[in-house]
This record gives sequence, C-alpha cells and structure tokens, in this order.
Amino acid sequence: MTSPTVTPPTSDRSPSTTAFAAIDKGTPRFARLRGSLQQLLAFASLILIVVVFSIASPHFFTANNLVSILTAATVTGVLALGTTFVIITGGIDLSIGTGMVLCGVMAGVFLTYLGWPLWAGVAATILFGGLIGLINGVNISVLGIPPFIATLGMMLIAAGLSLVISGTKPIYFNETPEFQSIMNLSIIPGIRFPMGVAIFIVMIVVAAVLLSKTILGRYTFSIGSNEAATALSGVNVRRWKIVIYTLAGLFVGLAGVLSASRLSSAQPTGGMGLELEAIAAVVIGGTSLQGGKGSIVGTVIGALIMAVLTNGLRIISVPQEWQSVAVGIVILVAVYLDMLRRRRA
Amino acid sequence: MTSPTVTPPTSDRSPSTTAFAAIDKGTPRFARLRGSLQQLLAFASLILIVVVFSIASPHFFTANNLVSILTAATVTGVLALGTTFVIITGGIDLSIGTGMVLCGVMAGVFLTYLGWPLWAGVAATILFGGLIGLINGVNISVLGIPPFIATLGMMLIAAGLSLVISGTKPIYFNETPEFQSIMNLSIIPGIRFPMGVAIFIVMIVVAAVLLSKTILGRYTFSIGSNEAATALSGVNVRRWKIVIYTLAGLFVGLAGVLSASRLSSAQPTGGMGLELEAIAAVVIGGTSLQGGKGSIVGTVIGALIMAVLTNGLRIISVPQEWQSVAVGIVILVAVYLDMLRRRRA
Amino acid sequence: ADSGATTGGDAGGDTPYVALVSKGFQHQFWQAVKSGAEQAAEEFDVEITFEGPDTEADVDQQIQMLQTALDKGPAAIGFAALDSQAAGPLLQQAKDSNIPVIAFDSGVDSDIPLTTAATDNLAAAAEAAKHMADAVGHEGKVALVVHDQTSVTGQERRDGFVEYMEENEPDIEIVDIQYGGGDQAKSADLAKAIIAANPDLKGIYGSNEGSAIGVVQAVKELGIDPAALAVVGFDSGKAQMDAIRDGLMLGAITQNPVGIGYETVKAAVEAINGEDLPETIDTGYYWYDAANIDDEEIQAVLYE
Amino acid sequence: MTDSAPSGDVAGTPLLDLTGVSKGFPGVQALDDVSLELRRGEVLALVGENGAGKSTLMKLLAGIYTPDAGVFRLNGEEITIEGPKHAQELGISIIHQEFNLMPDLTVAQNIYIGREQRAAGFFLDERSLNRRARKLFEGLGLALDPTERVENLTVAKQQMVEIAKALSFEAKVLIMDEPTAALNDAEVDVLFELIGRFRRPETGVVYISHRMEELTRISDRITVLRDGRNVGTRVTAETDQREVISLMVGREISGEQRPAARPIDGAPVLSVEHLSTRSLLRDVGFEVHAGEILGFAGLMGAGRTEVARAIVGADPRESGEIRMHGKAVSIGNPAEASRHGIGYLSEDRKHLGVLLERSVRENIVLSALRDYTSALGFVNDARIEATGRDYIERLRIKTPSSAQLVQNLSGGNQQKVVIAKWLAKDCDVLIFDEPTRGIDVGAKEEIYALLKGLAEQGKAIIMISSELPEVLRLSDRIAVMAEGRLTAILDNADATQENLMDYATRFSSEGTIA
Ligand SMILES: Nc1ncnc2c1ncn2[C@@H]1O[C@H](COP(=O)(O)OP(=O)(O)OP(=O)(O)O)[C@@H](O)[C@H]1O
Ligand SMILES: Nc1ncnc2c1ncn2[C@@H]1O[C@H](COP(=O)(O)OP(=O)(O)OP(=O)(O)O)[C@@H](O)[C@H]1O
Ligand SMILES: [Mg+2]
Ligand SMILES: [Mg+2]
Repeated sequence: MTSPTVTPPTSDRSPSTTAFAAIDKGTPRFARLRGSLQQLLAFASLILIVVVFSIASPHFFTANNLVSILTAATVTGVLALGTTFVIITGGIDLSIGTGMVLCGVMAGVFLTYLGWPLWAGVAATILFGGLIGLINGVNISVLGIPPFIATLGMMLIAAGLSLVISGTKPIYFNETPEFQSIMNLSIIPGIRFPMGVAIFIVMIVVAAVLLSKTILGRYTFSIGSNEAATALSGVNVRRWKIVIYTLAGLFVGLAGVLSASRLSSAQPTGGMGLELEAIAAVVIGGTSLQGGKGSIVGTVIGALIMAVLTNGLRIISVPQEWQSVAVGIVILVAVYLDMLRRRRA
Repeated sequence: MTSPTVTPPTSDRSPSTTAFAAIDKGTPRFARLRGSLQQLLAFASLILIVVVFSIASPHFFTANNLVSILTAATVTGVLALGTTFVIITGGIDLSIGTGMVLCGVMAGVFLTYLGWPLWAGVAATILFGGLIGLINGVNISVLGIPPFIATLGMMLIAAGLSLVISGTKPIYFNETPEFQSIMNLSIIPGIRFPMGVAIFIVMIVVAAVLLSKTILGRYTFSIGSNEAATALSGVNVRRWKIVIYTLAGLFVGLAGVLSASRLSSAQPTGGMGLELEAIAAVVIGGTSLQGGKGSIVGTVIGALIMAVLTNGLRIISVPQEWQSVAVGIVILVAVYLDMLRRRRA
Repeated sequence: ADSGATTGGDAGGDTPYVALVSKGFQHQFWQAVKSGAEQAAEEFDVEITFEGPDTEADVDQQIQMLQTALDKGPAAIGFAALDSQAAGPLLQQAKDSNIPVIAFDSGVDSDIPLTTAATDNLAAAAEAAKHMADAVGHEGKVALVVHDQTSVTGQERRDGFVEYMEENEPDIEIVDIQYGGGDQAKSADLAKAIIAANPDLKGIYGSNEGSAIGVVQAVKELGIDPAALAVVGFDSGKAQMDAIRDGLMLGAITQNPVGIGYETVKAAVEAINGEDLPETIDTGYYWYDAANIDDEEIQAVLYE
Repeated sequence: MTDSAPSGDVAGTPLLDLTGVSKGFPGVQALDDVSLELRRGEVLALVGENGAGKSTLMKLLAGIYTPDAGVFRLNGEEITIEGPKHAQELGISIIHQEFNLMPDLTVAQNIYIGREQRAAGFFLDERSLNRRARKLFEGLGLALDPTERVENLTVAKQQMVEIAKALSFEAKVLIMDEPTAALNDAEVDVLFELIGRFRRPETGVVYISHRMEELTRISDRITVLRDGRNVGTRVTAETDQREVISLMVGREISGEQRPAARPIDGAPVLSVEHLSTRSLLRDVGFEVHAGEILGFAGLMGAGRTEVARAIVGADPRESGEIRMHGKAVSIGNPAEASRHGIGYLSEDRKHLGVLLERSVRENIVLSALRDYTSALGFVNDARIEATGRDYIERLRIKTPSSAQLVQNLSGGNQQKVVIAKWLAKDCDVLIFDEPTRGIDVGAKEEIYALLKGLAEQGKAIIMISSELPEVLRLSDRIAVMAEGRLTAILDNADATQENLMDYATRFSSEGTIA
C-alpha cells in the first residue's frame, strides 16, 4: 500500500522535494552534513566520469589537460555563477550568452577604440555587464515583464548591438597586448595554469560567500521560495531583484573580459546557446528552476561535469556526431541518478 | 453564499451575494467577452505592426508577400502549437528544434532509404515525433527529471542522432517527388497559396479544439494550475503529462515533414534556436511559463508577430544587424503593453 | 563518419596522428574536406581526426577543439582558423612543442603555419560576379544572400563579388545584402523578402550551399521565371547541381574541398617527414553551369 | 446543547474503524498507536493541539500517506487505501486543511476535475458540467457561480468550493479538516446546515476544528488527540469545553473575559484618513493609539483585508492619507510600511505568509533580517539561530529544531512562525489579519496573551477577525465594515455580537461614519 505519486497537499512542489524535506532531522549540524553529503555525491559522479576517461585515454588525466578542462569551464562557469542567483529567485536569464559577447565588444571599444588604460577598460566592461543586468532587472521587476521574455528580448538586442558596435568585424586588442594576459598569463609556469582559471576560482568563493553568508543571498532564497510572502514581510523585493539581475550582469561582464582576453579579440558573433549551457550547469548542480533551492558548489560541479564530458569525448576521439548524443545521455542519467538518490535519502 | 441568519428582513437576497455582485467580474458572458477582447488587443498590436510596415513599403502588403509571411510562420507555428500545451502544464520543451530536424531525417530514411510509400513515410515520421515526445514525457513524468533538463538532453541527443543517421549528408526525396507537394503544392493557383499553410491552419483548429473542448485540454490547464491538487483529485497526472508531451512530439513530427518537404530534402543540421523562437511565440501570445494560462489563438498571434517582424524589417531593408535589435525591442514592448493592459483590466 | 574512433589520439602506435580542426563539421563542404583528408590518410598511412565547431561563429568552441587536439600530442595539426589572432597563443604553443601546423581553407594570419591549402575566395567570388553580369546583360539590380557576416569566407565572397561589380559594371546596382547563416529555410524567407521589395530584381547571388539553395527555393515558391531572375551560387551539393540541371540556377562556383582536405594531410605528412613546403597550395575553384556540369574535370570537384 | 437531531448508531458495526495506527516522519512520531471509530450517522469531532496529528490521520484515510502500522476497516471490512482516487472510490471524501484548488479553472471545472461530463468520449460537455454544478449548489443552498474562475474568489468562497466538491462525491465518509477556519459565523451556519443534510444513517462525518463552541453544535462525540495518541473520546452531550480542553492540553486553561475598559492615552500612532481603493474601499478613516487593540469586524468581503493591504501598500490606493505619529508618510509598498514601523500579517498563510521550503528560523527573522546583518551585508547566523530558538520556546512552536522546514510543521505551528516573524521585527503598528486562524485553543490563549502583551508594551495593534467572540474579547475598540465602508467604531463596552452584526450588514444607503 504505497502512494508515492501524490504530493501531500501542504506543498505545491514535486513529491521528491517533500520526501527530501521530510528527512531533515533538523539539527543544523545534521543539515550541514547532509548538504555536504549531497554535494559529495554530485562530486562523486563527476569523479566517476573523470575516472572513466582516465582509463580510456592516457592523454586525459594529465596536468595540461586538466588545466585545459578548467580553462574550458571558466567562461561558462563564470556565467553560471551569476545565473545561479537568478535561477534561485525563480527567474531565468537568457541574455548571458550574447550579453557576454556584447561585453567583449565593449572591451574592444574601451581599450582599442577609446584607448583607455587596461584597468579602466576592464572595469568599464564589467560595469557594462552590470548595466545589461540592471536593464533586465528593471524590465522584470518594475515593468513586470516575465524574466524569460525580458531576457530573451535582451538576448536579441545584445546580439544585434554587438554587430552594430563592432561594425561586424572582430576588434583586436592591439593597443593593450597585456589584455590577453588576464585570461592567459601562466601563473604556475610548469603546467601553464592560466590566470583566468584563478580568477574563476576566486569568483566561486565570492559567489559562494555572497549566496550563503550575506543578506543578498538570504533574500535570493526568500524571493525564490515565496516572492509574495517575502514582499509582505517588508523586503523590498523589487529592488533586490534588480540587484540580483545586476549582479548576474557583472558576472556576464567578467565573462566577456575573460573570453575576449582568451581569444585576444572581441568576436562580435556567437554567444547564442551559451545561456543554455550555463543554465544546464546550474540545474545539473541541483539548483531548481522553480526557485528557492540551489548552491554555488553544485553549479561549479555542474559546469565541471559539462566541461569534462566535452573534453573527454574529444580526447577519446568519439566521432563528433556522437558527442552531443553522449552529452545528452549523460546529462539525463546524471540528473536522474541525483533525483533517485534524493528520493531515497 | 446564503446566510439566513444575517439577512436583513427587508431583502430576500443574501447581503453578501449582493456585495459580491458589485465586484464580481465573473458572469460567463462577461468573462468570455473579456477573453476575446484580450485576444483582440493582442491581435490589435499585430495589426499595428502590419499597418506600419504597409505604410513603410508598398511591397509589404501584397498577396504574395503575405503568403510568404504565412509560409515563413508555418514551421515555427506548428512547433509552437504543440509547445503551447506543454507550457500550459508548466513545463517546457527545448527539444522541438533539433527534434524537428531529426524527424526530417527520419522522413528521408522512411521514404528514400526504406522506400516506403508516401503516406506510410509521413505517418511514420509524425509518429516518430510522437516517440520523441513520449520519451520526454516518460523522463519527466516517470523518472522525475525536470522538463528543462529532460528536453535539453533530448535536444542534444536529437541533434547528434540526425547527423549519425543521415551520415551528416542531406537526404533527398528522389523516390517520392510528391513529398515536396505536402508543403509546396499551390492550392489557390492565383496567389500560390501553399498547402503547408493550409495544413498549418487546420492544425490551429485541431489544437484549439483539443485545448478548449477536450478532456486533454482540461487536464492540461489543471496540471499547470496546481499539479498536486490535480493528482489529489484522482487524475492520473503522470499519464496525462506523458500524453501531453507526446502530443507536442506529434506536432514536432509534422513540423519535420513540413520543413523537409519545403526544402525537398532532409537537412541533418540546424534546428537549435528554433525552440526559443517557438517558445517566444507562445509567451508573446500570453501563455504563462508558470503554467495554467494560455490559448492557441494567442500562440498563433505570437507566431505571426514574429514572422511579420522578420519579414517586414527585411522588406524595408533595415540593416541586418539592427533587425535583431528591433525584434528584441518589439518583443519587450509588446509584452509590456500586454502586461499594462491586463493590470488595468 | 568514422575517424578512428577506437584508438584515435593515441600517439603511441607507429602511425603518426594528424589532428584536423576545421571551421565547420556539419555542412557538406566540410564533409567533403573530411573525405579528402581521409583519402590522403589512407594513402599515406596516417591516423587523423576531423573536428569543427557547430557554427562558423563559434570561435571559442574552435579554440577549445584546438586546445584538446594539442593536448592529444599529435604529430601535426591541420587548422582552418575562424580567427587567426584568437588562435595565436595556441599556435605558439604548437610551435613550442614542435608540432607542425598546416593551414587550410583560408589563410592563417601568422607565420607559424608552414603552408596554406586554400581557395582564393575573392577571386572566386569575382568569377561569380562576372557570370552574373553576363547573365543580366550588364545592367539592372542584383542582391546578395550571404551565409555569414563576420567570417573571412563570408566577407571575402561578399567583397569579391561587390568589388567586381563596382569596378567593372557601372550599370549594375547592388540593392541589398542579407545574411541567412547558411540556413536554407531562413535564406529562402529572406530571399523572398528581397524579391518582394525589389520586383525588378534581375539576379541573386548565394554565397554558399545553404544560401544558394535557399535562393532557389524562394524562386520556386514564388514561381518566378528562371529566365527573369538569374541565380548564381557557390559550392556544390546535390540540390544545387539539380537546380543547375533544371535551369533554376544559372551556375555556381565550386571550390575543390576534397582537394583541400587531401592537400592538407599530404602537406602534414611532408612536414612530419621534414620536407620543404611551398608557401601556399592553391586548391583552385571552378565555374560550373548546365553546359559543363557533366565534364569529368568538374565532376571530380563536385560533391553531393 | 445539541441542535443536531440523530445521534450515532451505537449498536451496529462502526462505519469506519481504525486500530493501532502509527505514522512517523523523521524526527516526529506524528501518530502513535491510534485507534478510533466513526459510527454510522454520526459527526465525530477530532480535536487536539496544533501538531497533535489530526491532519496526518486524515491524510492516511485519504490515501496520501501510507501508515507505518495499523488496520483500517470500512463497514467492518478491512481495507487498504492505495491512493486518493481509491479513497474516493471507497467513499471517503476529504476537505483538506490547505486549499487544493486549481486557481485557473472555473468553479465547476474544479469540482468535477477527473469526473468530467463528456459529450463523446474525449470531448467535454461544458454546459452540462455547469448545469450539474448549478444543481449541486442549489441542492446545497450555495450561491456560487459555476463559471467563475477560482482565483477570483475570496478565501471563504474558495472554501465553499472545496466543501461543495467534497459533498459532490456520493461519499459515505466525509472528512473536514478545519473547514471553518476561513469562514465567519454566518458562513459557518451554512456549513452546518450542509453537514446536517449530508448526515444520514449510512454516512458519517469526521470534523476537525479548533473552535470549541462549534463542537457542541455539530458533533455527537469528540475524540481528542494529544501528541499523536488518542487520549479519550467523549459523548458531546455529556461533556463540556473545559474537560475537552484539558484533555487536549493536559492542563486547565482559564479563558478570561472581556477586557476591562483600559484608558487609552496619548496621541494616535497610526491614523488613516479618506482611504479609498478602485476596487472596494470608500473613504475609510480611523486611528489607533499606542497600547490599544483595534478590532475589525465584518462579513466576508467587507474589505477588512483590503484596508490592511492598502495601508501597507500591498494594493494601490486611490486616495487617502496615512499618518504615523501625526506625520504624513508615503507608503508605496510593504517595505516602506515596514520601515515606518507598520507590519502586516496576512490571512493567507500558505501563499502570503510563510516560505514553505525555508527553515523555521529563516522565516522568523525574515522581516528583521537587516538587524542580523553587519554593515558589510554579512548575516549573523549564530544570532539568527538564537532568536529562532527563543521564539520557538516563547510561542511553543512544535518543531524538532529551528532548521526544520516550515512545510513540515502543522498548520497551526506555521501560523505561530508567521507571528514570530512580526514579533522579531520591532514595529509600532502591527496589523494581524485573522491571527488565530487554524490555531488550537491553547495556542490561541497564548496568542491572545501575546497581543495583549504587545499592546501593554505600547504597540498599536489592529486585529482583523471573523470570530466575533475573539474580537469582543480582545479589542479595546471595534471597527465594523460593510461593503468597503466603515459603518461603526464602537468602544468595547458598547459592543455586543448583535449590534456588531447589525453594523456589519448596513449596506450602501446608510452613511459612513467618521
Ligand atoms: N511531511 C511531513 N514531514 C515531517 N513532519 C511532518 C509532516 N507532516 C506532518 N508532520 C509533523 O507531524 C505532526 C502532526 O502534524 P499534523 O499536521 O497531523 O497536525 P495537526 O493535528 O493537523 O495540527 P494543526 O491543528 O496545526 O493542523 C507535526 O509535528 C508535524 O510537524
Ligand atoms: N484581485 C481581486 N479581484 C477581484 N476582487 C477582489 C480582488 N481582491 C479583493 N477582491 C474583493 O474585494 C473584497 C474585499 O475582500 P477582503 O479580503 O478585503 O475582505 P475581508 O473583509 O477581509 O473579508 P475576508 O478576508 O473575510 O474574506 C472581496 O469581496 C474580494 O472578493
Ligand atoms: Mg492540521
Ligand atoms: Mg480578510
């Protein structure tokens, strides 16, 4: 006599959520333990994938290749960090991919066309990303446009503006050759460990602290959990949502700097599809698109799973047409196992 | 609500009922009127765009160009019809774009490689689309994978399989030259009104009837409105969700037939991004991504707004890089005005 | 579609491994390049892999593929750069690791590649323009449907065409240039819009396979008399060849993609063996139309 | 004192018979070896403190949870309930404590969901569905419009839809989990009439409520749960409230009487003038003083909630001025209200009160979170934990820890969490909208004491309540509303249930008072 399909009426959410919630023994220590266990398990599936590839090819588990994986994960990862906040509020940001491209172009404008000093150009680019986020936030929060549409519109606008501003040509950073060091400078000479990866790691820490230790993080969760109740509790939800989208925009700006630096050029095209990759990383990491739940560690693991898969499949020379099939299946299986585990737990 | 004890002696109607009548918006006739007014207004903004373009260029409002717009809207429109159901349940389907491409390839396999008769090949292709939807439905409903992830995985898998199955080559319909008539056959000779557009119109009617007049439509709304409560009311939510995703898949299959027929060939690439276009059409049409609300008429208007914009901007020779900016802005403005109006209403 | 899936990448065997990173993968053109490369691989007994980003706008994805290719420790690399400068650091890395680099399809703006196997796109596009001018009687309006706005090939095939017209054909007016991403349906829709906006249009040039077929599709859907609207294409593929045979398309420029792939691998093998290489390997281009499509020489460079 | 005629059929096999039922959740033994019997033709009241396990027991019967142990018998036959649908098929119909409606569907569509009238297989027959619903409402004497969308209904009307839905299943066993929590006295009368009509020799009703005075009116027997155990069953006619309450809480509770008139001195803290809204309110004006509890009485839809929402800026005002301590303040949203020291506790706990998926302590400090935040924006978790624990103790919130998710608390305990949230934020004016909805008698007394204590500390309290006895007991003054107007403001000494009801039904033509 079982009735696993039915959610108890006290919750709008999926049965697994409730089942999961039900096991909370509640002491903070236990909660924390469970939290880390959960991430440990997500981490375990990442490790599993790494082990499989390591066995399959001697070229996979080498310092250089691992750094390559981290490098590949950096741009999407930085985007995913910011998006984690947005998704926890129950929102979504489709503009991060083309927004990043536009920020790269702006870096070209600031540094090459306007000839600003490096630090000023970089700062302005990041702030420009924040501006994109701010506009998204205002559209969503003040005008009341649903996040999907507001950021879809911004996605198209940013894609167009990148072409308009750049004159549809890549902009090269000839005036500031140091610009490419931001991403590429090797900070551990032996293994070519690039500075960009170090920046990514620092941003992970920043994002994790913001999300778990600050009032911004608390409100992020509150809004995602029940926006109306949060507003009636006297939290200025509108303003905080603007702040959160702006924050996501700052990450987009940084990603724009990193990717332009990596390519030593601002490419005015592309970026479409990157938003789905970033969102996938967030969701594989256990953040719910319904809002209210999520973690930075999860997002990082999600981003790494994606990067390891892409790299590993190339390393073991899986024919390209099969690669996306394999990634698709692994995403499904990983998320499914995660569900199973949570339901069991 | 009658409450005999508090009714003042002077009146035989319950006071609370009277009090209610004053603010009740709910008489059925009025509700229906309001409903159609709303669509009328969405329709009005479509008309506005059409008028603007007609003034801007004498070449816009011609029979041939209007048919071109409908032709351009057909494939995305058919995809959007199916997606409307999914979105009303509160789900999402990212696999429709590449799924459509895969269906086109399968049409090539059935008709060209296997040499099946036309009707059998077309039917099998549409059913194959249903199979994709069925798998999505099972992943979401039985395995409990969130729709975004389940269909993202399917998106990647379908993209890969299209290449694998076709050997990364287009498949031509040499054995069944009639195949291309499905989309292209002119059914009103004077203005070359293609059969594909007629099929689109028929599908609009079918989808509208399904959504508003059948038990399937009722449960679609009910699940989107409150899934847990629907389950508690004894509706087999799992099964109905599978049915709804399968239905969306059938539309994907049909879109695959139409697009392959239009090009007289199954192109194994592309399709990515089409899902966002279709979802945008649905959302511009007033269907809420939260689920529970939506209409087929709205979706059709949304698809037409997108198609008219794209065509009109080309007709008036807006430089291409500005076109996506313009589309983005119009989407934002259209949805914002819609919000405003609803808030006022 | 098999490129040494099982053991690929293992430099441990005695057959040298050559990694090819192209600009694309899914299109027929790139598949033809790949088949040429595979022919050469068989002939010279090397192992190859062939990869390319999903779209030609995806510079970042290409850079990642190049990085992975380098990490596999190949004996040589074939590389068709989407943006030479973006690949600079990695090319330097290849040089530092003594991995010879052969550029293909378009030049790499760097002195690291030992040679370049490519088509001269500017000249090829000018050839297309010349045939277009003949077809429209050296006067009237023509338009371009180009596959890409930012890539070098897109720009060269556009500019080669436009410059030829500007220099040699004062009475031909270019009324519109639109970009369809090489997607057939999209190119068809935008070609229809161009035709609607310019009822007196006399010719359209499609700058790659998808663009050209899209234009043909538009002509078909609008039921325009092919004699009144000249369509000139680029690349081959079955649909384009059919259109030329059916008279819907005047003709097209074809490169020699199989030759590009073949020459790239051949040059790589020569580089591995320490032989000297010429600065460029011109793989050529050909104009083909209903008159010469079945010639042996043309058939050899066409692909379905 | 029973105005219900037929008493339970004592002799025959019970309609429903539960033996040895246990159900545990991690950390909580919600039910521990409970046995219970529902006789034919009776209304069995099920009472107990918040978290005693009443809803859990009913969810077992509805097939939502699976019991850990125990035997269920229906008409003497052992049954295994496999799910909600199966429960319906067995003739068990339930009105859940929390609403289970589809807001986007119409009333009729909600009632017959899963049992649609079909024209031909797959197609719906909307007209006959509406006809059927209309007939149901006529039979039940409910003024509901079958074609109205549920989201446009008030809480009370939604409750009526739930009730109509439960009654529409030719059920044998009807379970009502706090059906009157959202209803006012007049509406309760309607409900009781419905129950009376449902009760036949072959049916039975399990009725859960925290309103003690209802039990004597409606029930035949009363079963009391305490901490997941059945601590006794009494025949209603042979017991009294005192005995039931002491069974429930394990101690005596002295419900004190109406307040002695307390002198309210000093200037008003909050004054509202000429408040109107587009939808309902017309020229509402009143003042609240420090140390005063101003009660708001009125019928369903009178506009009391709307007054509160308009004051805190949750709904737009058409006109009106709000002064705090004599100074006009501009309040555009609840955040500004909160900054000016006005807190509003909503009547809709689930949607507008709690964050179900967040912990108890996070909910408690939500309004006051800035006080737990350093200048740099870092939150002090240790202090949050301490505050959480403090309020859990002070309000006796039943939870294993402050980290428990609110969705795992019983309804009443969730309500206490919401109250704690506003206690943690030090406001000058607190507006409590139905603060004791769904709260057990013991806790009610605690909340009354809390409200009084707050008033004595000098806070100005507005208390909206649909329970007249509660309004009369707590308020220093009572404002009465009808149709969006204020029809009276009475001193407690001048108020009686009768004259409050009179003012609550003064519609239109009569003028507004100042
Ligand atoms: N899904 C669940 N997970 C964990 N604990 C639960 C769950 N559901 C109920 N509980 C706990 O079981 C106990 C009984 O809860 P129940 O809802 O049955 O109480 P109740 O008697 O209905 O109270 P109220 O009068 O407040 O509605 C409570 O301590 C509650 O916190
Ligand atoms: N968004 C809305 N749309 C339509 N009517 C509304 C809306 N909001 C409120 N109302 C109506 O305004 C009236 C005032 O409701 P309000 O909740 O303020 O009354 P109340 O006196 O608090 O009664 P109760 O809370 O007991 O129902 C109600 O009749 C309600 O139906
Ligand atoms: Mg309960
Ligand atoms: Mg109210």
